Amino acid sequence: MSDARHAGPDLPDRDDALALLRGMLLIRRFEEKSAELYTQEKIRGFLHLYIGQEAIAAGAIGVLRPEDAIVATYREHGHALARGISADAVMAEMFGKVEGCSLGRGGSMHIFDAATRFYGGNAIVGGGLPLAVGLALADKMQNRSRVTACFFGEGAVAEGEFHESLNLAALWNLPVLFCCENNLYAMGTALERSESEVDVSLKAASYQIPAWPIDGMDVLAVRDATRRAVDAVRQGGGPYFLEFRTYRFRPHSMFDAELYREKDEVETWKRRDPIPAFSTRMFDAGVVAPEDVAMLETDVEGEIDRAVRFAEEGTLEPVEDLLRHVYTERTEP
Amino acid sequence: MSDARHAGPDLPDRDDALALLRGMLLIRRFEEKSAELYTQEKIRGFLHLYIGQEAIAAGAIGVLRPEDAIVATYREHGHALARGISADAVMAEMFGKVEGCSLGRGGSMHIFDAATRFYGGNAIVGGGLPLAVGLALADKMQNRSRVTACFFGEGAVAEGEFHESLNLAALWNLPVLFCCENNLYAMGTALERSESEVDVSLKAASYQIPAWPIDGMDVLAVRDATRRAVDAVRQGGGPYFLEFRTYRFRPHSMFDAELYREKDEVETWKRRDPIPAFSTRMFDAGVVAPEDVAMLETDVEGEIDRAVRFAEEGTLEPVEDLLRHVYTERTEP
Amino acid sequence: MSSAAGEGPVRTLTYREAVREALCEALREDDRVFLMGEDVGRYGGCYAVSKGMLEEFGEERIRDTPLSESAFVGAGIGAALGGMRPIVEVMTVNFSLLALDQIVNTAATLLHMSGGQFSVPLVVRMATGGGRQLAAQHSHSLEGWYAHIPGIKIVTPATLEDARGMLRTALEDPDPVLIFENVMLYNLEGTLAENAGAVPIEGARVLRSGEDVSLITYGGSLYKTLEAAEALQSEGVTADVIDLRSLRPLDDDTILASVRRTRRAVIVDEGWRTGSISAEIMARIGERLFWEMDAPIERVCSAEVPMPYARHLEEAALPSVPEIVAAAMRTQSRAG
Amino acid sequence: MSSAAGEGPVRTLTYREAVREALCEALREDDRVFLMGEDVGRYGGCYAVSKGMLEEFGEERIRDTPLSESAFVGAGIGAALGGMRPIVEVMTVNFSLLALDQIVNTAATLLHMSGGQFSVPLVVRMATGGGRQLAAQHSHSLEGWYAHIPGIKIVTPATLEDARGMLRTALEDPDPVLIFENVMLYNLEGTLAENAGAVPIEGARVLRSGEDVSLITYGGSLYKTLEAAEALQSEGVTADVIDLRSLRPLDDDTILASVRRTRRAVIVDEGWRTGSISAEIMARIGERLFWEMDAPIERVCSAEVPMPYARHLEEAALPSVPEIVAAAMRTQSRAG
Ligand SMILES: Cc1ncc(C[n+]2csc(CCOP(=O)(O)OP(=O)(O)O)c2C)c(N)n1
Ligand SMILES: Cc1ncc(C[n+]2csc(CCOP(=O)(O)OP(=O)(O)O)c2C)c(N)n1
Ligand SMILES: [Mg+2]
Ligand SMILES: [Mg+2]
Repeated sequence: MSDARHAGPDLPDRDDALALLRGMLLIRRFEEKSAELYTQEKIRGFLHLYIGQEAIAAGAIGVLRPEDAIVATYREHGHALARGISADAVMAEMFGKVEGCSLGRGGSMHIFDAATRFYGGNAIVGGGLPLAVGLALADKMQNRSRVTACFFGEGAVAEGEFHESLNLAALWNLPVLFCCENNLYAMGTALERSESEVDVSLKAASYQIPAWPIDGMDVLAVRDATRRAVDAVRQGGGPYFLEFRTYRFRPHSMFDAELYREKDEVETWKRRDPIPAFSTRMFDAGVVAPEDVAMLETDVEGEIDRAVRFAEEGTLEPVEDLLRHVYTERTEP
Repeated sequence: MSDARHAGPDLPDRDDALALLRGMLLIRRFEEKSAELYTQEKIRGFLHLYIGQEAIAAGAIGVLRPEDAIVATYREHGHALARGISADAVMAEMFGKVEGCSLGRGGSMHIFDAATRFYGGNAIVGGGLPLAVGLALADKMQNRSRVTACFFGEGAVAEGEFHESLNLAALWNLPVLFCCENNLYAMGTALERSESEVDVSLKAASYQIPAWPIDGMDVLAVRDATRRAVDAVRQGGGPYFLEFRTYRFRPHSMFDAELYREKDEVETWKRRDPIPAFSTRMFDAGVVAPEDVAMLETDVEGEIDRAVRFAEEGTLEPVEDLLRHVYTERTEP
Repeated sequence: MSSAAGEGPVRTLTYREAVREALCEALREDDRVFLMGEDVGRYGGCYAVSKGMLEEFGEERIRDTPLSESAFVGAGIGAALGGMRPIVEVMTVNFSLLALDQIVNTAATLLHMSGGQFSVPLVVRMATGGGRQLAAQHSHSLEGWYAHIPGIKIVTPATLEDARGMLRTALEDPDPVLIFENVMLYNLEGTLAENAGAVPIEGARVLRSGEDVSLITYGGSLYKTLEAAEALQSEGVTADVIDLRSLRPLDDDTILASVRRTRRAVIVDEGWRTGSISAEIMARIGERLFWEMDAPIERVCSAEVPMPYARHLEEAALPSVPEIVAAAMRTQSRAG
Repeated sequence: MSSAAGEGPVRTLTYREAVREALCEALREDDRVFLMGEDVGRYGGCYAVSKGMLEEFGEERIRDTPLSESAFVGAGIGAALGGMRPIVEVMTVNFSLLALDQIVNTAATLLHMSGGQFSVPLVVRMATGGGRQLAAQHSHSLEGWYAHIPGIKIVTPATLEDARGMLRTALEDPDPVLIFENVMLYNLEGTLAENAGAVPIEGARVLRSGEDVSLITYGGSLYKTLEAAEALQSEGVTADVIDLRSLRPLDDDTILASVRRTRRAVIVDEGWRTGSISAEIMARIGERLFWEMDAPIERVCSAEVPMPYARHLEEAALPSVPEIVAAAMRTQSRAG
């Protein structure tokens, strides 16, 4: 792993680079559109944007196999899209329509999809970690070489559930990949104001879990680290912990006045925007041309426009169905 | 600290040695008597004996000042006695009598005493740690140089409250002394079956808290380490963590069939019994004579007999008072 | 105390043994089933319920956990999603408060939040109740409190049949089922049919029939209530005794059918009086049978005090047979 | 909507501002008071309640915490024992489930377990309630559920007076007081006397008087209920509207006095129907006024479903004005 961090991953080929770029762009534009729709009150509730962190979902999730599982947080549109859940289904969900991936019952914070083993969409900070441990336990007990990737923010590190879950995963040698997206803030609380030990990887290592900090603004670094980690996990090496160092460019949610950080700091980080960083690098290496990006933009725009239309045209669940899905509907024998 | 561990503490003088020995003996005999009274059904509920661990309470608690605070667990008779709560009051408590330190409402697991700042007696594993953090926070905010000593077993290390509390104490630089009594088992669960990292001190250190393992069977080592730690804490150095390595000679509680450990292991540890270990050493060094111990035994026996009599003769709270002490009784203005 | 329903051959055993039999059967018959919790393995279970099971099933399936209630209950949810059929033992209801986030915010909501995609076939067992002088932190009776939460089911086996038979049905249920075993029942001895097996987890059961009052209860209070019914009989008052068996859902039909007939009711439960499940039952009877009642509904609950250690105080805090009898007698006197 | 009781000079402000004023006053007047919780400082409070307070009081007294609900609630208990007067803000009731062990097993029991030695003068504030499309994990209304626990007090300020005045009294109380602020009220605007100050934390208040039915409610449902009373008036039905203000203890006297007069009652609360505080109130009325009631007691609660995100479903799940009116009208029709 340390080799990888020094040598750096290989340059991707054109198709690969375009796919990565498209992955990030789709999330970026989707999120920008969501913000717009929120101000139009088409999307309601809490909305947490992933802008700035796209390299992580786009880089890491592509490494997973279809049979692997994902557990995420309320800031999970990016992960959902990267996993291949359609923009249609995610957008419709945020519109509260039946065509949404959770029937409109979940909203922005609760994207779920059985087909891609996407287990949410958990709005309790730290709440997804025990779930991921359990999914991995089930795989281990059933001798399946599947991986469960669990995404969470660095704010979750302070929660008791983090501690208990990492210990369980390590103690039982379970196939969990812990992906901590360290964007330096939990709402308005900076990491150094919430942790006595700010080196998150070091904390994870205290459970005897291999743990590395990774540049989360570099999609190739993310992918490369994830590959190595996933391989180790799949081969039965037990849990792995990756700390992706990143930054959210937008407010925590749509209600945040951002009193807790300097504009300067935001601007400095924006200079490391993962999308231009990657595209510029690909231009420089001659792998991708600016025209390609323009084409991707058009393509992505189309996909999102269609998603918005799909969501607009979606239907509302009949009010009479209010009490459904509290318990499983069984067809009587 | 490491110096201390290598060089070893100074030899105590006669009075000092006798006091330490008496402290341990009092706990040992008190616990033996309690076991007897439990089989006679004078003491009921759960009863957790401290036998084997006496060097810790006797060695550590003597270091504290009257204004310091103590938080303990359900295995806390030893700590209560070492703190100077009378055997009478503890015994009467276990008899469920009004003369007990908690009016008989608490029982064996809930020894409390405002006069000595003894904050219980918590029967939720890990539940006392946040409390200790808060007591220390109050001291810090009020600029008092008091120390809060928080005792707990190694089983608590797996709890989320352990993690959250250590982080808070370190983050806020609070005067807490965490005293982990590592007796290797949490009920029937051996440490290596519950922690991926079995070096408890190493775990604590991951919060940036200075942490040392100490031989918990050596009352002088315990006292010496505690002194240094308490000094550091009192001087504003923030929390400190001591892992006392020890063993409980008796079953977890009176209901335990001890299926989970070998008789041999118990016997091996009993050879390190802190009481004979210390007295033999004091004999060898010529500090204390065997006759002294015989005298102490008689003295302690008397104290315990009186305590039992006190408890026997105690009174039951009137049933009409059942609903008292749910809310504070205020004398109306 | 408890006796077999059927006619076939019977045998004598304890409630504890009945639970263990159910666990062993479930593990034997379905590879997906496993038991996980603090000290279920090496120690043999805090209440000796799983004693010997480690030897038969091995440590993968009789899985000792660290003291991490939130994580291992959550891991149970995850394992259920992953195709297993976990039985999570939370040693006692008192410690389940540490896992409440996982139970209320995840187990109970996941199916709904996912628009019906993810069922959580999880079974959680826990010991509940007072009466053993374990004082304020170890004597809660919170099963009625849990019954407030939509998305989970709450069952309270009080008889050997139910101790033996509810687990199987709970495991077949696609949704989270919490099984509350009253600590005072583990040593209860009784007879059970040789071929005793699965029983429904829903539906109350009328254990005794009478004309004058409906005594409605569950779990640890059932035997006190049966005793009270016996005492009432000798005073010429005959009572229906209903074992609720399930607190969520409540079996309105059985409750209402009985009360409609007797026109008087006493609810007995070990929860603290305010907001206990008895209040809900009183509310439902009031809603549906207002015009038919002949007397105010009575309830006998625990006193509103953290449980005191001292025996005489604990006894005074818990529902007692004389209190039940007195409450039932009050329903018999006419006019206000 | 809300208006000042007295005659003196008044001013206009929001519920949020009233809470903030109360906080500032408490911190100014008593050195022992401090506010601690997630994002109360730098961020200004999740609901902007404590905005600006960091600047005035500094980071020791407006203390941002890590995401560690159990530890910082427990630290609040410890700090209270240590002579401080902590106000712990748990961002919302939803996350308080992570701290429930500290609340139920320690804050509520400590005084009792210690035989009356250790009072816990702790104040915990939390936002509660649905209505903002925050879905199943962020919309709980559990204040009525908390009211089951002896040893704590539960208050639910619904008016500006109470938002402004209950905190002070809660801080003077020697025992743990949980203050539930309904999220839908923060933007509520109204007038308040210039000199508004402390108000009792116990005792219900009759906000409107009528003859035909008692509408009993609290918190976020108060304004819906007042609206319903208005609507009922135009149908010729006049109603008492009772703001419970405190859910533990409940003010039986005020409730019973009203119902004794109107002989009919509707309870409105946002908890899930089964086991909600409404059930307890119905039980108490039934126990005390059985012979005096003219109609079954009605309740309007939340549907028994984890809160759906979609707006129309959330609206359908929550108590509504038409439902309250309909329930009240049902109490007016005679016979069964
Ligand atoms: C248990 C819990 N406490 C508090 C909150 C409120 N909250 C929502 S997001 C958040 C910050 C989380 O920060 P982090 O884990 O770093 O993730 P990020 O938002 O930065 O992606 C907080 C405090 C919550 N959802 N759950
Ligand atoms: C939260 C919680 N879970 C479970 C228990 C049951 N229990 C009581 S003591 C104990 C073992 C604790 O072991 P440890 O912390 O090592 O302390 P020791 O008993 O060895 O002194 C357990 C599991 C409890 N009291 N609290
Ligand atoms: Mg963050
Ligand atoms: Mg131990």
